[in-house]
Amino acid sequence: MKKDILAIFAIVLIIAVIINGTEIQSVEEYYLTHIDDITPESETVTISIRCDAVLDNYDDLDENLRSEEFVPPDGEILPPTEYVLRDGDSVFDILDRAVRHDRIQMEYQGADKNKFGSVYIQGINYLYEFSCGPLSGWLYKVNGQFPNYGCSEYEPKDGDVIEWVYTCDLGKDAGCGWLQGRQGE
Amino acid sequence: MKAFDEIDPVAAAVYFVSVMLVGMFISAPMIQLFSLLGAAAFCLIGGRGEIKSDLGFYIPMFIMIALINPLFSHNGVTPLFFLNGNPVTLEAVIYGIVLAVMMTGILLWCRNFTKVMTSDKLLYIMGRAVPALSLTVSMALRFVPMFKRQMKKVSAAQKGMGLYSSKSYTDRIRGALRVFAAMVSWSLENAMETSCAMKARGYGLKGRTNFAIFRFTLRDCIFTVTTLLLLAAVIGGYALGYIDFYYYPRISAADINAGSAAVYVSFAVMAFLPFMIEVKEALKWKYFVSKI
Amino acid sequence: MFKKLIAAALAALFAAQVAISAYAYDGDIMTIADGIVAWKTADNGSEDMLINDSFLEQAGSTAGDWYPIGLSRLGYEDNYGGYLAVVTDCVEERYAQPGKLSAAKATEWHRISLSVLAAGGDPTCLGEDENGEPIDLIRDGVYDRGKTAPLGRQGINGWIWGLIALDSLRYEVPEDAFYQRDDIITEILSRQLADGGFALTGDTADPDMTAMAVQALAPYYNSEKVYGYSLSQSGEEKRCTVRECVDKAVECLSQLQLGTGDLMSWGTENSESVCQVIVALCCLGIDPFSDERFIKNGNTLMDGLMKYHMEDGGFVHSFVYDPQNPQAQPDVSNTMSGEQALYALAAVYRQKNSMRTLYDFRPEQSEELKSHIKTLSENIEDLSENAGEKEIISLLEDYFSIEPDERSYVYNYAKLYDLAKDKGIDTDGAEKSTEIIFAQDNTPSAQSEEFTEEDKAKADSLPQQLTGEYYVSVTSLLDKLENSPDFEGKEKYLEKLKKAREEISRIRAEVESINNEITDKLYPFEDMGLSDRKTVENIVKRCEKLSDYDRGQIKRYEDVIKTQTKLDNRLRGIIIGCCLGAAAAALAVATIFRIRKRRARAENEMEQLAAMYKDEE
Amino acid sequence: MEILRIEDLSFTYPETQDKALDGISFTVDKGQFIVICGSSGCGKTTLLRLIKKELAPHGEMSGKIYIDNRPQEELDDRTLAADIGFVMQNPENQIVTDKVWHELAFGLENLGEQTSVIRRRVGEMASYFGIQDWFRKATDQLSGGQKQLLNLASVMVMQPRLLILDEPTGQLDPIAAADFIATLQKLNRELGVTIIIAEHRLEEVFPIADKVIVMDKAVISACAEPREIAGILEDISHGHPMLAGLPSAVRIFAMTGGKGKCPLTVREGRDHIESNFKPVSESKEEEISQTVGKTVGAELKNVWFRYGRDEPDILRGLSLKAYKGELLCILGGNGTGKTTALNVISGLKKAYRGKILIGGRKISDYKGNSLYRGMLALLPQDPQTVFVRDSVRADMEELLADAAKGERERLVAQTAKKLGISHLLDKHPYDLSGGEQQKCALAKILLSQPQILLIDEPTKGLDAASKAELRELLRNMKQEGRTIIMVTHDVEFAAECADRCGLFFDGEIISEDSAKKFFALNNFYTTAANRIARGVYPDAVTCADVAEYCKKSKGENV
Repeated sequence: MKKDILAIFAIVLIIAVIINGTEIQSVEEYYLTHIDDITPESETVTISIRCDAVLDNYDDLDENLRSEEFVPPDGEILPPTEYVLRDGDSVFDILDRAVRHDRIQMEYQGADKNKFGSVYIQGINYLYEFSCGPLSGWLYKVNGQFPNYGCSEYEPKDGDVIEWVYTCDLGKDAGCGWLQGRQGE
Repeated sequence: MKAFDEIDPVAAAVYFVSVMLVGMFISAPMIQLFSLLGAAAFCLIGGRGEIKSDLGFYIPMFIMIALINPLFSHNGVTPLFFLNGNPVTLEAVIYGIVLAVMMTGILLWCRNFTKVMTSDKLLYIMGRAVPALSLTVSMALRFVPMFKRQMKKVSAAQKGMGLYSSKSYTDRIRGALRVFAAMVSWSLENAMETSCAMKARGYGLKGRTNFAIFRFTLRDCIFTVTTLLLLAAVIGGYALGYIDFYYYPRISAADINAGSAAVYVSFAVMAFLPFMIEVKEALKWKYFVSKI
Repeated sequence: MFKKLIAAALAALFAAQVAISAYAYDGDIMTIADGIVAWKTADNGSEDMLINDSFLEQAGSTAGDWYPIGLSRLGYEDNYGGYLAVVTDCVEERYAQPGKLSAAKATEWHRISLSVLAAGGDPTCLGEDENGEPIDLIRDGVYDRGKTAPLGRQGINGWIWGLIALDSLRYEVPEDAFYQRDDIITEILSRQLADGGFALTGDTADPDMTAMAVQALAPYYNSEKVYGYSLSQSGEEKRCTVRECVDKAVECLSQLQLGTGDLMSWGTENSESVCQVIVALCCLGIDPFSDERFIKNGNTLMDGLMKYHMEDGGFVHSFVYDPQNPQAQPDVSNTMSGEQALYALAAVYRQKNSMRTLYDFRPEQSEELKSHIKTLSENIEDLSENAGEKEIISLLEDYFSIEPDERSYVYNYAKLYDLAKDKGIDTDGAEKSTEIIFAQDNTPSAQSEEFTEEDKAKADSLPQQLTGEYYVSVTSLLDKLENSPDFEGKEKYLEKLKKAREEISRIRAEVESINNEITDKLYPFEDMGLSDRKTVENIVKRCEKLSDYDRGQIKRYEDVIKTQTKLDNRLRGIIIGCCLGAAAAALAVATIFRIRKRRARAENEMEQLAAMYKDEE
Repeated sequence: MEILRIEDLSFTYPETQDKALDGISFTVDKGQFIVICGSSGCGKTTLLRLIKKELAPHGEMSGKIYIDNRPQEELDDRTLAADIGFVMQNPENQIVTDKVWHELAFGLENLGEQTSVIRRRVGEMASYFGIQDWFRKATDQLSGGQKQLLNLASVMVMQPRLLILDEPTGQLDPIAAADFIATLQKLNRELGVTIIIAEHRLEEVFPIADKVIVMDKAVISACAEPREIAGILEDISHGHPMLAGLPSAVRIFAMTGGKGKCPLTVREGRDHIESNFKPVSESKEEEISQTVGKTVGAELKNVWFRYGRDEPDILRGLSLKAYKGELLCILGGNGTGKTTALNVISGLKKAYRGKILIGGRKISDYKGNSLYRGMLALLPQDPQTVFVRDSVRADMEELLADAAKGERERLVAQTAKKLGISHLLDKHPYDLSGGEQQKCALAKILLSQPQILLIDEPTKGLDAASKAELRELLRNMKQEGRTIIMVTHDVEFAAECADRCGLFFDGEIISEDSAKKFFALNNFYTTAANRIARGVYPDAVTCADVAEYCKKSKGENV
């Protein structure tokens, strides 16, 4: 009986995997197929990823992350870099291309899997939400402003400067005010 | 599992809860390994044949848990390959294996628990906490098999009259409903009589006590104290960070020092305690037999 | 891509005009020229010579042929041998095709003839065609062009450049030729517009085309021959000498010059038109920087040209962006502007140094002849309105003493002739003597070069596995070897190099065919499906056989690899999915079977038991 | 020393006119063994329940109950609960907990005894009752006899001085019942526990009773020593219904108009017969074979059955023939597989070997439900299981779902009339007495017009009167040409109604004969009447037979 339940569970799992897709790529293949040529012709945006807040709250940081490997001493995970802006690109698309191009680890939750209806960035460079205190997580700025949109809904314009910053205090330390209002969401 | 069966339910429960607590919440690989081995040793001494057939369950389950984790967790610095654009990392695989060890260990402990802690033992523990509940459960345990048997009888009786046994499903469902409804009446009827019997025997008088056939002996006391001391050692060591271990994003190097070794040894002793008791009893018996 | 290049080249070619300025020194001119060469050299990715291997990839095209002409005419040392070898090979290759160099454009022959001459080759004997006959570009491209297609099929520029090519070495036209020289001249003259200019289409003069016509007609400026023709524009019957027509054209160019010194072609102010005008004036012996007709608001043609000079040394096509010509960015140095500026400067440079005109590739005149012409020109220049008859006659005699084919260098002969006419002096002789100005064939003798030890070492060091990278060196080595005097082991080298060339040709053909296949079958990459997997795999397999260099020549090779990986992944995904599905199905079946078996076990066992006793009575 | 005195006790149930008890008065002395008997519905249970205050039904009560000379209501609950033990008929329903040891301790827990006290008393009682072997077992795994014994023990552990039992052997087989009664006797004799027991089966209790109270419709019609009862009853009315329920010895004594000391046991009865009557010289005319010329209704040939492949055989080559219009009775010990045999014949279980012919056709040839359509029906041991609806009528109509409404009503009414249950049709099946349930169940089954009727243990818990009615019904059905196969422990009943009897033992029928012959030839497994009279009249099987022989012998002697 136990075995049957296990078998049914296994079947369900396999079906879920099949539905999700079974495209397996080696690491080389993955990066090969995801390399993006940056050509100078078209529109571009600048993107950077920083985690300065972690440096200020190092004591709150999970012990397993207390290494320069995961938190660069200058807080700079990705220096400001120019990327091509294609038609319909969202901030998430740019981030996705940038981290792939620079081989930075990133994990996210698809738009269908969370309540915001937008892609939710769980972690970049092994720094996850709640990795540095209960109010920590990733936020993004466009031209110094924190847009009140999910990153897969915001479409930047030519020449925009996107900054991904890690907050340890629900955005307060990064100068973002509105997020406190959404606390508990 | 003869010797361990004799241990007082409370002592046994304290032991199981302690082991499972550590096994569930401390994910250091050594702890998990000892937990699994201890549980397996316990099982083995219980009955070889059963373990053999159960392997068919535990091994696939182990593999499945180990596989599921990397499918959902993409953290970790060593991608092995990418599945649908998500990395499957070495760390996640290893953590999956540790999780599988943990789950298998816990399941085996649960299996041991149910084997040792028979319903009356559980009832005994429950009765000490909530007396009314213990009686209710006991009555339920009495009632369920009776209900089943009566239901079989009613079904057979109906079939013997040729009712509700044609091939049509509606007829069968109707029959099942009828039988069930009859069973409800029967249960009420039966409950009435039972309650009469209970009243006749003084149920409802004030100052009801709870009787148990178990006795907390000195041996049980020693066993419980040992368990708690070992648990304290493990939890203390854990709180002091002797056995800190991380899987994400990079697996931390195993750091064996005096402190961690002490914790590991404590837990190993703890996990193998029932096994040791059994072995000791078996040896004693052999010795005893040889003297005759 | 190739078509676009041609179109751009043509657009730039239709332009010309003239002016005067202070740019009278070689130094200045050479500095500007150096700038262009340096820019283009850098653009080619070369470190020493402009003509490097990457440049030679374009040999035989507009972008690849004009620089050798400019360089050579300015006297730059460069890899002409390499160019010649490659262009020869290119022509041989193209001759194997039905349209040969081009089905419609005779100018292909003309441009290549000029560049071959510039590089020191012989356009009348350039390699061999399929039948082993030597290729004669002048015959096939000019006087016998009409046997395959009219010279002017592409427009007036076919006639113009045909004439320029024909006169580059004053080639003799055989009597049985399809076109005689005068036929060509007449064709050009008949296309003159009412305003004196010329144009590819339309009624208004285009500076480029007008300047080119002047360049073609310049050698006949001193001819007294009167051509009878009817204007193609109006149908009006005309009898004119070349000089009358050229004068009108020059006047037209002067009119077209803008206040800034440059001109406007097809509605765009651009650098190329200025260049063409400068070349045209130089061909007539007019100083483009001092002639008053070409100074506007104090701006000379040189000022007009320098407007387009860029900081990096190159020239820009125009400051106005033309959406029709997207390759010419308004702020980036342009290959075509550079090449035209370069040969315009060459024309000026040659004029200053009393050398032959830009398109006159005959050996330079002897110092003796030069001083003779110089003296004669000065004398004519000094001649006053009331000069004595005797003086005029003696000067005429002096003029006639010059070989007929050199007389065109006496640029102010017209003044002498006009005076003589005024004085009633008989000029019949003059008219007669200029009828045939080209008597001798100036075909240069094939150079015979030594196949040096260095070359031998080069040939020996060719790797076993040849790649397209060696195309240029093998071709030039082979060329050199073929022209070199016999030496011991020549046969061996010849065999080896020929083999090498064959191999390289095969590789190049392969590269080309792969490229074609990619273009045909794999565009756009995003739409590739599993059905294309075989194709992609095949292409990748073929590419993998190539050397790294040749693979570099494959268009979007990385995309091909990406596509292959993607398709492989997809296929693998499907296979894994199927396996998993099968596993799930098997598991499901097994589970159901198990459950049913377990459910029915007791029954089954009893049935088996019953079966044992079934037949019992 | 009296322990219980009842004075003028009357009781009326709510919303009923008739009194359930009317002026009951009697006293019970300490250490007495009192038997109360009476046909069902006579008020026995009401009386017993009123004595046990906790179980007293709601209703209007008058009169007094004194316990130890103190009015019942003055006693505190604790004393009452401990001092008066009560055991009911159904062994199943009285068990409260899941473990035997817990069940034993339950009463003492309620009294708030300390663990050490409980441990000792439970241990004592378990040893006394021989429970120690199954002390740690789950109550569910016990046999019926064990269950009832456990009920008794778990009451006894509270050390009652008065033990009340309401038909405690009703659901037990004769051997378990005898055991139970023996235990009671032991308790009474060794511990001096006062016992009041209501019973239908008087064969065992009668001889050990100190006093027998006969109740008849809410009043006590006799209250005397057992030996006097028959005389008293005979005096009240000739053929008093209760007479039929008395032990055979008493009945024979009464029927033969015996004078003097009434025999109570078989031994005494035999002495009475042997000393008073002479054997009859000519025996009854030889019976012709009953089976000749009759059609076979159901036949089993060498049938083997087991529950699972690796289980032991239950039926081992069972062969039997049941003819039309005949009642075949299968007798046998407990757990020998009689019920299984019925299940196999009825098609509920499949034999793996051998042949079963129902109405001449192989049982496997009946597809689907056809076997149960006018061919065969099984009346199970527990008539309650037959009912699934709220009223007897609805339950009966359930079987006629296919018929039109009018037809259905007609058939129900007709059958009900035939079985004399018309007044019960609208009652809830569970509200009926055991005998009524049995009749209604039979009525329901008869609606399918079965040619072959299989009846399992129909006399369980029935009083003599109900048995007599049932016998009558069975006789009628026989006459209608049905085949009846009945399985029973009840030797007396079998002797009275069976045409042929078979002794089922070790999976097969080892002896089969006409009822008379069967019992006459059996030495042990035979009726009490036969045992009493066999020395003189070996052919006499029932009390009536004996009485007849006696009369004959008297006639001969006279």
